[in-house]
Amino acid sequence: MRDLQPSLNQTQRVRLQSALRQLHSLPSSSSSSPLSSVAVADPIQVNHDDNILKGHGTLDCDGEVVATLCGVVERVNKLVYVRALRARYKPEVGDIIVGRVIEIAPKRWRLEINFSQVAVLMLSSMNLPDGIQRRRTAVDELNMRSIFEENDVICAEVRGFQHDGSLHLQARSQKYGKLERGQLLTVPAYLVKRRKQHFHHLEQYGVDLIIGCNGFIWVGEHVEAGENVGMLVEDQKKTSTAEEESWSFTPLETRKHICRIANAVRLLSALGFTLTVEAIVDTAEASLASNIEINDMLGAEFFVQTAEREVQRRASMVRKKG
Amino acid sequence: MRAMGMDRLDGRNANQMRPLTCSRNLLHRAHGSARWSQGDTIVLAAVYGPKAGTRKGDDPEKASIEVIWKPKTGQIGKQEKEYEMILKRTLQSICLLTSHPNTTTSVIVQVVGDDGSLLPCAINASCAALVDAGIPLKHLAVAICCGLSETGSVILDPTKVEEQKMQAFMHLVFPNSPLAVLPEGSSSKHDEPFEHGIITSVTHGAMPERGYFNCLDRGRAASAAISEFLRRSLQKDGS
Amino acid sequence: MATTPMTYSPSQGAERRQKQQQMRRMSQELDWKRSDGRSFHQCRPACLQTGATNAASGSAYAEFGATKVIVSVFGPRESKKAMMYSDIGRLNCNVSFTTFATPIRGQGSDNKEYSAMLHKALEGAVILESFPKTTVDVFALVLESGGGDLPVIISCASLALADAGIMMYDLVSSVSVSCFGKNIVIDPTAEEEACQDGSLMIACMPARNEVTQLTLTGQWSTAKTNEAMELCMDACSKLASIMRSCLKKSANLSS
Amino acid sequence: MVGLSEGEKHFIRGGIAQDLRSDGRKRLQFRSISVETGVIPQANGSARVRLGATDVIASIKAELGKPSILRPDKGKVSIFVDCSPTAAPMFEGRGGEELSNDLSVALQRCLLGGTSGAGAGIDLSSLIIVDGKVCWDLYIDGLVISSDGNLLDALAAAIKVALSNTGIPKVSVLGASSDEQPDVDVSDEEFLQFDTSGVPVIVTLTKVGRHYIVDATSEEESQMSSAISVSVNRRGQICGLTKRGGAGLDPSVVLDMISVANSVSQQLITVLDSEIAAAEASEE
Amino acid sequence: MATSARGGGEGEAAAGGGGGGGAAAEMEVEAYRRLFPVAYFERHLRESVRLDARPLASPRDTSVALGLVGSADGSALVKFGDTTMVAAIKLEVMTPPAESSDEGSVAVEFYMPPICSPTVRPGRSAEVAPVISKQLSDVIMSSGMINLKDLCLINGKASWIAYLDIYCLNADGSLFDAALVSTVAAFTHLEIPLVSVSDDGRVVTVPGELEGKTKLPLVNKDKRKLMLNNVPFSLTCGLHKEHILVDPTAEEESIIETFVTVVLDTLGRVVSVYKPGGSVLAYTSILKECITLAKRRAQQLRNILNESVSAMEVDKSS
Amino acid sequence: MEYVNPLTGFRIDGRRPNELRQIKGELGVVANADGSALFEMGNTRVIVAVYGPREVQNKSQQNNNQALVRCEYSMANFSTGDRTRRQKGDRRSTEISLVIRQTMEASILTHLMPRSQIDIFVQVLQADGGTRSACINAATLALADAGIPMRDIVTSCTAGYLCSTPLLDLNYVEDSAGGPDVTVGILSKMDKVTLLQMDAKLPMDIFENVMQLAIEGCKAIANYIREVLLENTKQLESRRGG
Repeated sequence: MRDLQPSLNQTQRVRLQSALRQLHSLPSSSSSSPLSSVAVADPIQVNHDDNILKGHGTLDCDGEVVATLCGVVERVNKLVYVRALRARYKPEVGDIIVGRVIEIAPKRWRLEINFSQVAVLMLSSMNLPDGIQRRRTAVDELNMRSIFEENDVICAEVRGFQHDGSLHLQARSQKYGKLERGQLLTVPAYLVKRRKQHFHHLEQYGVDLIIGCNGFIWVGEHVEAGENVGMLVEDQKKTSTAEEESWSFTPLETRKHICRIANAVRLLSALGFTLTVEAIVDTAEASLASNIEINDMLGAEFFVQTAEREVQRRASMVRKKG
Repeated sequence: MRAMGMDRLDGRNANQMRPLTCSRNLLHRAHGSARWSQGDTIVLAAVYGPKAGTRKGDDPEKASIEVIWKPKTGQIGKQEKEYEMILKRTLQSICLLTSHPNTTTSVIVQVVGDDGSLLPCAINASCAALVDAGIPLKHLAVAICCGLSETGSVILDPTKVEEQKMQAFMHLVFPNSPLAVLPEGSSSKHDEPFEHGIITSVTHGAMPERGYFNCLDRGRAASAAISEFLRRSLQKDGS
Repeated sequence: MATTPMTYSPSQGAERRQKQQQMRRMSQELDWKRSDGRSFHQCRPACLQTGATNAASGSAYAEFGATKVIVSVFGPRESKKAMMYSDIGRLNCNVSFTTFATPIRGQGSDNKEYSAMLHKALEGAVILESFPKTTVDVFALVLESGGGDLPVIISCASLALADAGIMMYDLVSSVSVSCFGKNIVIDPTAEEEACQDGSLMIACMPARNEVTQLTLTGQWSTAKTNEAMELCMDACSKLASIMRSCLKKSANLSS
Repeated sequence: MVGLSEGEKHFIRGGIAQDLRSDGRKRLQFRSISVETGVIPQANGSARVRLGATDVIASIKAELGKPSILRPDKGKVSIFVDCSPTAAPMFEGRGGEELSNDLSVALQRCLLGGTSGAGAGIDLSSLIIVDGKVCWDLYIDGLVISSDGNLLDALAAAIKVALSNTGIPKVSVLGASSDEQPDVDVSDEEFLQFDTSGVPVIVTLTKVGRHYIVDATSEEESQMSSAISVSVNRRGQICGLTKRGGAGLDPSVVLDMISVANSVSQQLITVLDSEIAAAEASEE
Repeated sequence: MATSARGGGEGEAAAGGGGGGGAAAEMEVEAYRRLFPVAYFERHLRESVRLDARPLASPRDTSVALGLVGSADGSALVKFGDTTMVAAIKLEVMTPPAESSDEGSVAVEFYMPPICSPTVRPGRSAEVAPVISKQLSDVIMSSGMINLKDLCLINGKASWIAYLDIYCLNADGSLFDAALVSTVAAFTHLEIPLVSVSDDGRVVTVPGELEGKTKLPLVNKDKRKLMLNNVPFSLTCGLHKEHILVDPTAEEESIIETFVTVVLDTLGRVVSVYKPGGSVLAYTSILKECITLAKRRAQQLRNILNESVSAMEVDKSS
Repeated sequence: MEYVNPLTGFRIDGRRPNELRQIKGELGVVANADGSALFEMGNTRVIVAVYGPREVQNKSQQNNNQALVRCEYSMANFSTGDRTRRQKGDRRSTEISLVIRQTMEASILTHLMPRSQIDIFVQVLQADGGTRSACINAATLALADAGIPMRDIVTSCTAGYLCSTPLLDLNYVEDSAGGPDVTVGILSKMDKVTLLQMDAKLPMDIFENVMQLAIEGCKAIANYIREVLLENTKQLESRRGG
């Protein structure tokens, strides 16, 4: 998300520079060291006698292994590959993703998930509202739009590639489904690390935070899994007068939290820091602590502060290690 | 202009046409093609199709014909658009449109040389090209240009220079084959033979009524000769 | 032929310029006579008539002073361009001028700006839900441009829509004013527009007291804006009643 | 353009109703605005303005021309806007044309004043060199590099900044012959600065539900029922107004919006002034 | 084609606008008319009556109104039944080409704006429009209706070019005939402005009030009206089977395939016999018949035109 | 006119014959594009935005074995010295679009992204000679920024021949001098030429020199571009942290 470039004053610029320099100098905890970064067409050192496997982002150019991407060289015993940074999402089976419905086709929804193609969610690989397992009838097919319609934001799991090369999703669980009453943020996929847990219910705020592996992040009002909000908003569509609508609005307190979390995400992604639930909550808390207005979180000062805080955090981690 | 019967600038007499040539199947891409020349007026016609589908607005029950007119130089203007329209309507009237419903046949007309009587030349060329492409026709059509002088005398197949001198000139198209089945519409109530009917008439310049009908008769007479030539050249290539 | 090299209209230039400067000077004074003898707050007589062209599903002809406009409405008919799923219809507007509409012979091409403005003025009034997945085409032709063209086009178009039986929340009537120094002059003529200090145009649905389109150019104090808007709103509702009676008349004739 | 689910729409509407927008702004709060001048050295004046992810460039070019017969004592100004496909794939080919036209028209209406030239942001008579013979033609070009809503305001701001950064070459008339075109000498070291104090800014109020907001993002714009763009100059006079969106507005609401726009505009002008100063400082 | 293009989406609209009658029987007739246009049409012909209840040989009622476009130098509105044409002439000054230094010229353009028919969409014009433009200018020229020398102002220096623009406001058949009448009418109404030459050599108009006062030499004091000699009028006949139908409507044009357009001038000369193809062959007898019909029509049109002229003069005087 | 000073051997803008103009590359200048870059060669300044790889918009163009690469080149009205309001899609821009597309396609590993589409949108802000080269260089940066796999770094540069001297990287004045100018695009590592354009006559031997000069230019640019990319990668990685 590069839409956030606060205009820094002189001192702030200097502070930011130094902070970033320190980050640069800190030995990164992960296996990769900045030295192993490559640009397109850079050679990758391998000793050919132990027959290595050339993985993603590499290419054999007359006997020499070269990178086809800008990224970091990773070696897993025999496998050598380039881990891309800024790029579209690379799906892996079992990934939790957040996506947006762009089209309703026969027996399937087609979703934008920041991949090189749209992903497919079959009606059959989706729990019906009534939650009963049964064969899908023609009626179900006609009512697909009542489950998800165009532009709906939904959360699902990567099921895998089909023989025809298309990417399929599944949502056979209560925790998957339509997301409402919140906002969707998009960040570069490389800032999201695959983890055990991608759904986070932040009790203290009553906020749901879903960090999709594809870089789509959902921040919204908390809903109990399986409790069907779908209908709730369906009603709103019908509600005529603004008054009636306003009853169902997210309560201001929760909204404040949602926006704070959201801005934390915006900020971190603008700084290019990894988006873990901890980092996000920290940032939000920090802003509260040094009581900063929600909107000012995107301002220059807090921008720099966050950078500096990150330095300390990592420094301390290194100390723990060593 | 001297009295009729006298020689014309190029030594022809009033009733004489310029030498006709017709060659077919010159283009290999096209399904049918023909080159028709009357003196220095030369037209090359190519036929593509029938291809599936008709343009929006045309009747899908019938085959539709589209004509594209390529002038010798420059881009197409109103004159060319008019030629296209006349040509299209004329060819539609001789084709069996019902035999290939919902198809489009395109006729591309390339003007190679223009020394008067251009439209008739183009019509003859396209007609030959249609035959060459094996498009089913009700009957052939032959076109001729007649000029009417101030004195009322009629000359055939005028050159460009002559066209300008004329009080009026007209392009006429006649059906050629008495063997053809009578299409509906030309019912026998008329005491004239089928090939006397006019398919197309386009006139330029004001003239007395009498003059017009003179031209009709003379043109009709001459058309027999042309259709004879046309049939011969078609048979020749056919065998 | 149409593009014959270097032709010019003799009535161009100097003489018209003088007229304008004259007009300009006059308009600077507090009190001056309008060329057609109207008072500042008096509109031109409006002549409206529906069913001008029977080829269309609905049409109307409007004549305000020298300004003559004809509008036909086609449809609802299948949309030309395929749209993605939507349960509402499309409103498509096109405004064009005749070559002889303006004092200096024009190209007679269609006017993108006016087309867009017309669309904006009408879309709020037409019930798009009433013809899902189809298109209603509103085509306007300005036969003669005598000032206040756009307002006339808008009013005429909504009349044509009504004539075509397209569902609307209300008729849209539109009026514009020019300002000269201190004065506000309603429903200006072409030469008045040519030297106005500013203009304000309102298109509204009088019965609902809603402004569907509003444009303003030149320099206006807030107070003056209020005055001008009131003036327009008032004139709009008057115009709307004329339009209503016109529709009633045609309805009676047909039955 | 932006597809939003019912849930998101509802969330946005709610935020506006509760005066807490998705990015934490209040209704009448602008995004942080950043200004850069002289981005197009080849032009007489230029500026780049960023509002969040909205990013536009304005350039001013002055060329010698002939005044129109009807206005011999004034120069000519024309405004064109282009939407670069870099901003969004939908602007590819002719895709951006409609929007570009709308923006151009709106800007012309808001900056060029009435037909008599009254209330124009730029004093046209300052562009005249020889009455009826030679004048400056000012070409104002806007280019949308990246778009996230509120393009009109951003463009107007960019133009205002660009104008303040514009230098018009000094011109001396040589052949002062009455009838035919006089020949002039365009100096290439001496430049005249513009008086840009009168150039208005545009404030667009986007109405969502019962309330209206300034500087809407494209997501918020997708929720608009209607919007009013008012151009206001330093003296708080209205110099132009356009309405977008179909929904009708009660006249009283319109007047209310105008007065709000008026007050907001004064803040915007001060912000711009400081930004201009800063930008020029950094340029030197 | 007009009718065929209706139907479909417009069905309900037509039904709604069905004169409010809405009787079931009427609906059935409407449906039959849409589904089997030819049969419906020929059923009528057998009774030798036409879809609009006209006898075969009688044209629609025709009206001519002069001078309704103020911004033009000459203009006219012509109606053939529902077919409506507006023709307007604007005079501009040009330097005549060397080869015809003492002549002016006429530029004819025929427009079919989208309002005139459901088949025309904005952007691309109907393909018949340029053809009709061509036919019109051909007829105007070959009839010698206008003596181009009358359009000369100053030999070799300046002459008039008459921009004749004809707009079809409602296309319901026989467009060429209507367009031609509107052309003639517009020229009859044409008033050449009084002009003089300014010192920079440009030709400028002298406003009425200034006449006499101005010191500049008046160029065309005596040439203010255009003399029209042998005016052409036309009639289009549709040939269907053995029937001849004059002045066909759009609906008829969509069914009939063969048309003959005859143009005659005041001297009874044939200016044009125009038959572009068509399945029905035109025998001499048929052509003769068409010409006779055309003569009758020409006379009729001449009278209508004269009435309109006198009508206009009446308004003027009153 | 003298484009090279016979005494000093310097060019009008004070460069040596074999000297490039000041070049500058910057990544991520367009907010919502997948990849974007700004590239400057002297006063020539272009922005490129890359969208995709994404779902093919027009199904009929979809290719099941490789990605569909599209390119649109547009010039800002103010980009040229004398302001001209040009229509989109005129012959020149269509031609350049095609050149850029083909040159980039030569390097993109399209077979890795079947059934997808990559859009390269080129926006010229200032044209002062060598626009196509600048566009190609910018496109390379933008594609890399979008993380689109490429065989190699594609760079381009022009060279001309004026006053019997081969000149590297012509600016507008030199370009419009009417002399021959050679535009070369190379795959820097593989040392292959992917683009070679010249519209003029040149003796073979001189042509070789000029072309060689251009290639040298390309290589210099390639090194610079590589640095920009590597620096950016390191930044991203170190910021991202463990």
